[in-house]
Amino acid sequence: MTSGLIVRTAGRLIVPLIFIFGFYLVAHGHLTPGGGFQGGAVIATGVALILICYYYKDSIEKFSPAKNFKLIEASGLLLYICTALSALVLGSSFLFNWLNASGGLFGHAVTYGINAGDLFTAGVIPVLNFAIGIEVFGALSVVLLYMFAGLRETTRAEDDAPAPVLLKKGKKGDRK
Amino acid sequence: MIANLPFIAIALLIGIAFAIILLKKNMIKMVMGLGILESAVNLFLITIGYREDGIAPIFTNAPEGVNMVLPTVQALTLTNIVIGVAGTALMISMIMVIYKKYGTINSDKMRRLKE
Amino acid sequence: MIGDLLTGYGFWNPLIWIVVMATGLLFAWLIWRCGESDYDKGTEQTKPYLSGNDEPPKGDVHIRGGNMYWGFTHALKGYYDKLIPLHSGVVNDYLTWFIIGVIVIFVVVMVI
Amino acid sequence: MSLILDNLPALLIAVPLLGAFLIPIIGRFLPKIRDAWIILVSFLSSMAAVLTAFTVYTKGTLVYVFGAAAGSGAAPIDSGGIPFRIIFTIDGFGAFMLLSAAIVSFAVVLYLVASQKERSGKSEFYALYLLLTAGIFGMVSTGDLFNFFVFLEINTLSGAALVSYHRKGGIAVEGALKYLIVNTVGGLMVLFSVGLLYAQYNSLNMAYIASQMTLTTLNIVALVLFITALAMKAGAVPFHFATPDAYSVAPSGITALMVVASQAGLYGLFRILFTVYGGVINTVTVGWVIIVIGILSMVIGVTMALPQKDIKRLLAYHAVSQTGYMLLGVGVAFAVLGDPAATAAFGQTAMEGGLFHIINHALYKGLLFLAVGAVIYRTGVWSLNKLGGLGHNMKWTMVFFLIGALAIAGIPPFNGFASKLMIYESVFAFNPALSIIAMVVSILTLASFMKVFHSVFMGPKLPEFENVKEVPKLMIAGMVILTIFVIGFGLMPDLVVDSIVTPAANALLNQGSYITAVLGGFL
Repeated sequence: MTSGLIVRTAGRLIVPLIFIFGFYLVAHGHLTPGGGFQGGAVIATGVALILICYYYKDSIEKFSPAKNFKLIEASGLLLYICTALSALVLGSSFLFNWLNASGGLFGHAVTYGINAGDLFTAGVIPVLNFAIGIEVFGALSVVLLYMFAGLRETTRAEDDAPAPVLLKKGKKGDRK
Repeated sequence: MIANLPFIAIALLIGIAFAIILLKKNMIKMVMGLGILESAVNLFLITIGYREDGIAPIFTNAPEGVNMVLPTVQALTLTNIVIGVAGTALMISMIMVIYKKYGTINSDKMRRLKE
Repeated sequence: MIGDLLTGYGFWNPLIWIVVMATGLLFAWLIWRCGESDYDKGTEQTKPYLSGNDEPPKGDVHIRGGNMYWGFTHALKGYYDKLIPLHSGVVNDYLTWFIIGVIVIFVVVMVI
Repeated sequence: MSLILDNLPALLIAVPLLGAFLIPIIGRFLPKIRDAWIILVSFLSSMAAVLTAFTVYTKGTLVYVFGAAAGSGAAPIDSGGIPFRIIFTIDGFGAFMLLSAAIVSFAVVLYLVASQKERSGKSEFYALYLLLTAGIFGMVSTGDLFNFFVFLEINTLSGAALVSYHRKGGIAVEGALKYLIVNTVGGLMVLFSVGLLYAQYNSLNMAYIASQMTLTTLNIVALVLFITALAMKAGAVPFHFATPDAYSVAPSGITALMVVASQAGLYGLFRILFTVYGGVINTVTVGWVIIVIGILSMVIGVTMALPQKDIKRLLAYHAVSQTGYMLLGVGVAFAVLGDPAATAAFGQTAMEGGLFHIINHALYKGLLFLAVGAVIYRTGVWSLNKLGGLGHNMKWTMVFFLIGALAIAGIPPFNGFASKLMIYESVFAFNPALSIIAMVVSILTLASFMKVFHSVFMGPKLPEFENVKEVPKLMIAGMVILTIFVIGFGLMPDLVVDSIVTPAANALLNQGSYITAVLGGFL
């Protein structure tokens, strides 16, 4: 895999923006198009960009090894299922939206008609969105890390070396 | 006729997908064919939920008296996309292992299990 | 009666079956006991008689799984020669059978 | 306590999922208690399934609405009587399948904990195992077509991932990949037919669709796709090709559960046929289609099994062959569904025989796979040409294998005989030729198991297996659980049929009761 100076510099600029955009998609999932899966996938593309820019080996040394992403994935899933089970404790059925219009966190009442939307509405749905976002981010990152682990990579020294002068000799399609 | 256009596209996509899956021996191309098949099914689901002049189905945000497209099929499509991602990732990883062990991704040569 | 499983024609009762089998085995054992006991361990009579040849080592006389039923498969050679190549191990073929199945069943259900 | 009893259908899914998601965390920080945690979670989810089944058998069909406020019905009044939430509907048939899945999944966990002790990647392995259990439980208890598809995909994906474990040289991955590709196409076809039904009836609920069902060409297309895709999941000829490939390379305990997983596909097939399409379709034609698939599965499965040399592949072809018996019994019942006199005379018995065979097959085929897995665990040899004389060293495994082999061949007094007898006698009244084919297949089954038993356990002690020992106690415990059920079901077939099989058959034959249970007074 080759990734030159341009990719690395651009990646350094873009990665934080990708993370913020992914977080935005997750947080506004109940108001605008988007949601947990989409936001999590966007965040995972940021991880993919890091892997491309900074090489697999450097990334897992300086960034985080794959087993931490497994924990992130598991914690997202646990948050989901615990939120779903919490409704049982309150005497309703599985996944019941008990936070909705309760006045607490995400519990504002919804205004009808054309409006800009209120972030703190919709009850447990944003919580579930965050859970899915965390899960998808972790899971896709694990997938990427394991797939990158199977690739043969060039080193930084090889990538930064000046491009070899193309000698037109013995190449396919060359006149002889 | 114009309303049937999506269905013609779906039929074409399913035909192309099955042609790829049945005829291509390259496993990566087969996975691509499965992706096309999945997209065809997704397109079908979205199309049956379409309503003339419909707007996005955000109930609390909608003005009075307009059509909305069906939200259920969109939820189905999203779920199917998620499942498709998981399945494709698993298949690609397995093909990577096959390539490592067998040295080929040709389905004709990937037949140590037979008879 | 307890244990009667009605099958439409009659019934099946495993408890009666076990009692009958146990009685049969008991009788068999009694008859076997009446036999003459002239078996002596460690003498020549315990050795298998193989036309006067020496007995081969124990491991060699075990009939391996691949050798069993060769007569059956040989008799049905025409059938197996057609059947086994169908299980080709190629995924494309598996899916072709799926499509063929869909078409055949659809035609059958639509036409009849 | 009432918290648990009121929410049993939700716990059926929530307990294995919660357990599965905690495993990576436990495996990371407390690897010592991981095995105990697996056994605990599997036991709890099996208990939830057994409790659910018990509730269904005592109190009637369970309807559970996800995400609803306490006390609201399945079909709210403000939606015009259309159920729009995800609804779990567990009737007699679902409870029956839950029982079989619960028994096998718990027995297999005990076995796996011992047999996987020295393997790597255990956290993910067990997490996938519990996901597969959750997928099976979900498939057999859901009343929503799309939800059924989701659980089908969970089942396929986790099953394929589990198959790809452990066999060296990429061969396991090859089997898993074939299984995954084939079943992904099947799953997409299921989703396509779900879309076809949704486009016409604007609902995903099986009971609502069944109450509105008319016979259109689109519905026939959907039915054909359902039949083929789910028959592919169940491993029936001519869609069976990937099944032996996957079963023969999977870890043995997993194969035992995969049998149940494929039977969940069979559940879907019967549910679609009887409950959704039962009232409108030409049952004679479709019934004969099912019968022909069943006969083909039986004959081709067993004839392919006879010359096999790989011991697990042989068993896998027998799984195909035994699936044919279930399809035959239930297909006969479906063919005479429109004729109440014939149903009373032999259709009901054929149905009960076919359904009874499902749980019997799950038990004895599970037992056989576990016993063969024990042999492979100790010897590391798959080929029947190299095995021999193991009866001297592995006496318990030999006994369990013998019990399983006699049960699958239909020798009394084991459970296989009872269900096969019901199928033979009722199918004989329908068409004698079919019954004779079934008996011949049973004889060939016995023949091929004589081959396995002789070439693995009989014969003199071979020098290369001099030091083979009996397997660990936990693996024996897993086999003992299944053996108890195999013998128990064989000795008390009337009790089993009356208490769990007949309610299942009645639930399928009586389409109206399923619809009424969900829709209530709106019909």
